[in-house]
Amino acid sequence: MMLDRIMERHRETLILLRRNRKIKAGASILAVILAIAVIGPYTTEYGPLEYTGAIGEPPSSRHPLGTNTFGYDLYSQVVYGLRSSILIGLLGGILATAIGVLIGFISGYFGGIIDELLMMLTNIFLVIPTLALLIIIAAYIEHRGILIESVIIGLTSWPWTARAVRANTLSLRNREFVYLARMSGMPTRSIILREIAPNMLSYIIMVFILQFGGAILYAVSLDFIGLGPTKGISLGVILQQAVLWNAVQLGMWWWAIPPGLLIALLLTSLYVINTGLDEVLNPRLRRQG
Amino acid sequence: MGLIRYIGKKAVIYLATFFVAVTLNWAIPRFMPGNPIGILLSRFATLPESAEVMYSYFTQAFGLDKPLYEQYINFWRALLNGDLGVSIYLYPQKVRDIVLEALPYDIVLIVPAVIVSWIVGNWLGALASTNRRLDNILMPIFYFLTASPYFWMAIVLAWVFTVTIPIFPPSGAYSPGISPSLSLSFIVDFLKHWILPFLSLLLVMLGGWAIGMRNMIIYELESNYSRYMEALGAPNRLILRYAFRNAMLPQITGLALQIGLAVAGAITTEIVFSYPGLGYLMLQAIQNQDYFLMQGAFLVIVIMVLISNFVIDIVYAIVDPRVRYTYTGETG
Amino acid sequence: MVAQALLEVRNLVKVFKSGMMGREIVAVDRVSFNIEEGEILSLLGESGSGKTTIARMILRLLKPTSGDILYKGRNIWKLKGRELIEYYRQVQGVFQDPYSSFNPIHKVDRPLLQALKNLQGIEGSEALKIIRETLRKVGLNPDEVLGKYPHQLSGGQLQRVSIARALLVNPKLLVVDEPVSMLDASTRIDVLNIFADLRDNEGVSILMIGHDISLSYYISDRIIILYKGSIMEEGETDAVLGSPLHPYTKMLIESIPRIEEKWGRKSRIRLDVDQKPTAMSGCKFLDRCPHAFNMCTRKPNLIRKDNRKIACWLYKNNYNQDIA
Amino acid sequence: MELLRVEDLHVYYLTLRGYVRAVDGVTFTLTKGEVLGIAGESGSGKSTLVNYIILPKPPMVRVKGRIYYKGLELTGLAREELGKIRYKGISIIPQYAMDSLSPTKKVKRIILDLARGRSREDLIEKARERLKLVNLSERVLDMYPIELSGGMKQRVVMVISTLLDPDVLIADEITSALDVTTQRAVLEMIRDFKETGIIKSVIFVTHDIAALYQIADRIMVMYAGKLVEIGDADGVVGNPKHPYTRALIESLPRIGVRYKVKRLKGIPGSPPSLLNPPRGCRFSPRCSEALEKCRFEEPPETLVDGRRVYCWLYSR
Repeated sequence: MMLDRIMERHRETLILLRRNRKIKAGASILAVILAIAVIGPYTTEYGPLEYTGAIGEPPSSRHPLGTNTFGYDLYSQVVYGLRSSILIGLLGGILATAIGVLIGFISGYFGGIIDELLMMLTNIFLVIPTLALLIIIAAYIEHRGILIESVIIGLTSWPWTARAVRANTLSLRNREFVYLARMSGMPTRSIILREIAPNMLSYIIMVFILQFGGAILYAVSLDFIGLGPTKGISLGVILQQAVLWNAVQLGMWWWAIPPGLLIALLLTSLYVINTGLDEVLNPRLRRQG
Repeated sequence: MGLIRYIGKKAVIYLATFFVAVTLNWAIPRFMPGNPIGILLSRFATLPESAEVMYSYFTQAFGLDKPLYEQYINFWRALLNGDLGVSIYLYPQKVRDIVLEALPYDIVLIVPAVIVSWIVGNWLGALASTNRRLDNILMPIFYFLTASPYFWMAIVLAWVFTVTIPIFPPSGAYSPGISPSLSLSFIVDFLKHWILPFLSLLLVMLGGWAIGMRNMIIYELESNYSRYMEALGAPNRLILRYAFRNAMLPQITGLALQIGLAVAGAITTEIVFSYPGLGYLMLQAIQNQDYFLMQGAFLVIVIMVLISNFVIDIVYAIVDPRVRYTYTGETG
Repeated sequence: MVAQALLEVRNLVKVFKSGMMGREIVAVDRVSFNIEEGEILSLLGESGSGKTTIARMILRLLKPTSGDILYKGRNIWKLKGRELIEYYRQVQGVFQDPYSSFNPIHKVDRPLLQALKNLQGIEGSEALKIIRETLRKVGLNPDEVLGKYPHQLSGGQLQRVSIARALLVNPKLLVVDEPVSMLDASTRIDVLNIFADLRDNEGVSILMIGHDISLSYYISDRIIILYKGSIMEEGETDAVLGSPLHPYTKMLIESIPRIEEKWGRKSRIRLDVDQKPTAMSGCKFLDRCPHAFNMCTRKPNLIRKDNRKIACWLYKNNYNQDIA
Repeated sequence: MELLRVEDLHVYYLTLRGYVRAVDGVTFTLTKGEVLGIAGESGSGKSTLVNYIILPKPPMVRVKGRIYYKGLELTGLAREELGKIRYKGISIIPQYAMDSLSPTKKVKRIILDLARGRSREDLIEKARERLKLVNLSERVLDMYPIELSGGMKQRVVMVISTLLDPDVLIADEITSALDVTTQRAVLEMIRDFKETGIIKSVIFVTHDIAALYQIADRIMVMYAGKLVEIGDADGVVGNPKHPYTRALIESLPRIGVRYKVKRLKGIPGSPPSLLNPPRGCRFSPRCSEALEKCRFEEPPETLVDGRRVYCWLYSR
């Protein structure tokens, strides 16, 4: 009876995915924000670092988000900045997920001394505060671009993923169908790729969503401290400038509030989607009634 | 017995972490691509005075003429003597002194923010888990709070409470002209400066705790012991109390992970309010390319995080009976 | 020595270690036995007896801590490459849980096709023909199961597909780990009949791991009673279960609920009172044994006694016939 | 005295694909002093039936039927009212007994909380005595569940569930996860508890007819959500009337029965899906004695040798 019910859930997963309110709401917000990042730059006549002649002007029809002290159009800055922040998030998120999955998988699948060493390493990097580590790394890099920034973020934020993936792998590795694959003479490579990996896919997607959000957050924080891309614009850089030039104290809220709001909404949508997925895949979290 | 074993195991991990952090701190300037040492050296040209003293210290600390392993040993030796080098930007002050002066500001900010957010967040989360209507209202707010970058929350608070309704000072730890003392006027002044950075940290962390607690309780309420209690007619309140207790335990472990994030939050928040903690210090160091100061701050942050993690682990081991028994080696 | 046994297990030990500083658990403690050709041997034990661990070691899924497993005289842990493929062509297994024996994301055809392809080098329509034949042999209608996902089949059907997978390569030895314990009573017996037929018609040897005494009684030729990783009693089914000697075997048989008669007033069953790990030095059954006496603090060896082997100090007059 | 009466109960599960008709028209009574056994294979609805009796909640939905406890109708009663009847009136040892105790509370605390409103000393004293009855030391009271083995935890749950001397004790598959030796001990404890009057009556649910036979006074056999046969234990086991019961009992190997001597036969096929159960008798697709009629019309209740049987063979 119990087993039958478990199997039933499997069939229901797809239906539940489509019905989940959290996933629907989160995906809608995410879609809008992504659309802004993609289309936004084509909807403005100003470059992000182009002097417009209007200095410190509040939002108007000409400048939907106003201009800052240097005469830059903030709408342009935000849409371009959003684009690069998302790009860093994607690259950093992918890298962090990849490293975490790789380490977690090797650790869980092969076990033994490899496992103990990798987990020691993971636990160590889990405790070292990531942002502090990022700061001392970034500070020594002379020319920082989007790529470098996402690489160092990816290299420092994988540990929790490794730990989670390891647990996931362990439970899959000792499933009978994996044993049977071994007894059917299947090569290790195809056992991993065809039997185990597909079962981890939904989990890895959830991990990636969180890593994507995490990378964006680390990137804006680095930018904000002044260790962002040495050239170009990002949401973090806009905020750094805003604080550096006392935007808030000078009453220019349009300089400092919208970029952060956008980040917060983007991350909210990611977290909400993730929780929705979790509810679908982990029925104990579902609310009854 | 189990307790000691558990704590011992944790201590080993933290010592190893400290070792790795120090090693990274040593290695990054030496092995980063793009000749970071060169950058460092070039800084001496801009030193206002006594470049020579600085240079000799530098060669001693970095011992660039010596083999790597010797450089490494010397680095440790200096560290264990409490020598973190000399600041370039605040020359000739010692990095250790500068950092130790900034550290209390972080502690007064982070520790209360973490504790209060933990308590209030868990309480709100538990409330949301039992009340459907409240849940629907509160959850989106919690998600938004936890998704906000700390420094942006700081900016919002600054805009509301220092500009729109100017009731709090916009920057610093206390007003210029007042010197630190235990007088009431100083304390009030200090708290006025402290409240906004504190609130920034509090609000963002609160969201995360509340979400975690709410989900854990719902998870626990679906557990077999909850079903059993319900089958025996236990009132909701009682079942909830049991669920709350079990849901709280992972939240304590979460506390350990949160410390690292809180530090990140504090670093950026302090920048918004020019609050003179390690974060603000780091910003100064970065802007002035004062690498010794930066690295010293990093080490102190790591040590602080390690100590708090260790404290949390001990608390956890005392609160959760499972730790004691799984580490005694008696069962499974 | 007469003819060589099909499979020989010698002094097998498995110790599980939990973590770097965790304590050690001895799951299998110096176990030796043989499997002869064309017999069904039952390894009977309760949870924690180490029976599944032994099965997994024989299937080469778990490495023994020490001791040897010899298949046709060759140490199975020294096999490599082609030899290993050959081993799995001759030795196959079936597990307890039919649901986790199949990957939820693949159709049930896949493991069948894979086994034929990797072990026999047979693919395509030839493979399909063999698969259909084998499915029929285990009492399934191939059209009802092929092309289906695991969740579309019942536990009983899946378990039969799992057995079919093992049979595809015509193995000499089948290791079946609690093959019917998750099936409904009404379908169990037919699965057991498949095993008995395999032995009778094709001479396949079967090692059946189980905890249900009546099921083992029904089909096995010989029985080994395991308790906490050690063999308590071993011999022909009728001897061991018909006239048990070891106090543990007696207790087991006394505990079976029988459909033909009700239990007497009160049993003398002693339960594990404490969680203390049994002292390694003495008899594992010591703390629950109604006949325990001072000798029992030392570990009894497995000795030959009439028509069986037994590890119990009550029968120590045969001490000199100690088996190595 | 009648303690429990279930009348034509239909309990369905609401799933995304429709209603799973887990319990579909079951009627029975339980009288004081008896052990009623409910036997059935997976998907027979036996667990749903008893779980609905003690804890009706979604996704279980009552479509039809009534439940009476000592003449009081339970169906439709408010949650708080039901809460008062649970434990003292109707109690349960659940299937998941081994993890029914919160891991972070001491056994003593759990007992005091669950049996709240009674004198602390009395409860502890009583718990001590009862622990002795199930071969546990009173030290267990001061232990956390994590310190106990699975079997010990189950016995602790047994003590907790029966501590208030319930009128009806539901035992749901409590022996299926146990080793044979422990199983006998647990069955004997349940029997002793009933005979010494600690519990007034028992509903014992299991898939293991042989185990059931050892302690049940009456046995009720379920198949695919329906009652198939109900009567005294010796009759049902020794002389089963319904073809399902008969085939089920014949498929059980007995000690002494060897394959070589007597080849047993199982029941071909598998139980139907309860989302869309077959018309007529639900066992008819697997029944070797099925008549034409069986496939279209539900068999009525028939009395055979004082036993209720639902089969067309007995009511032509």
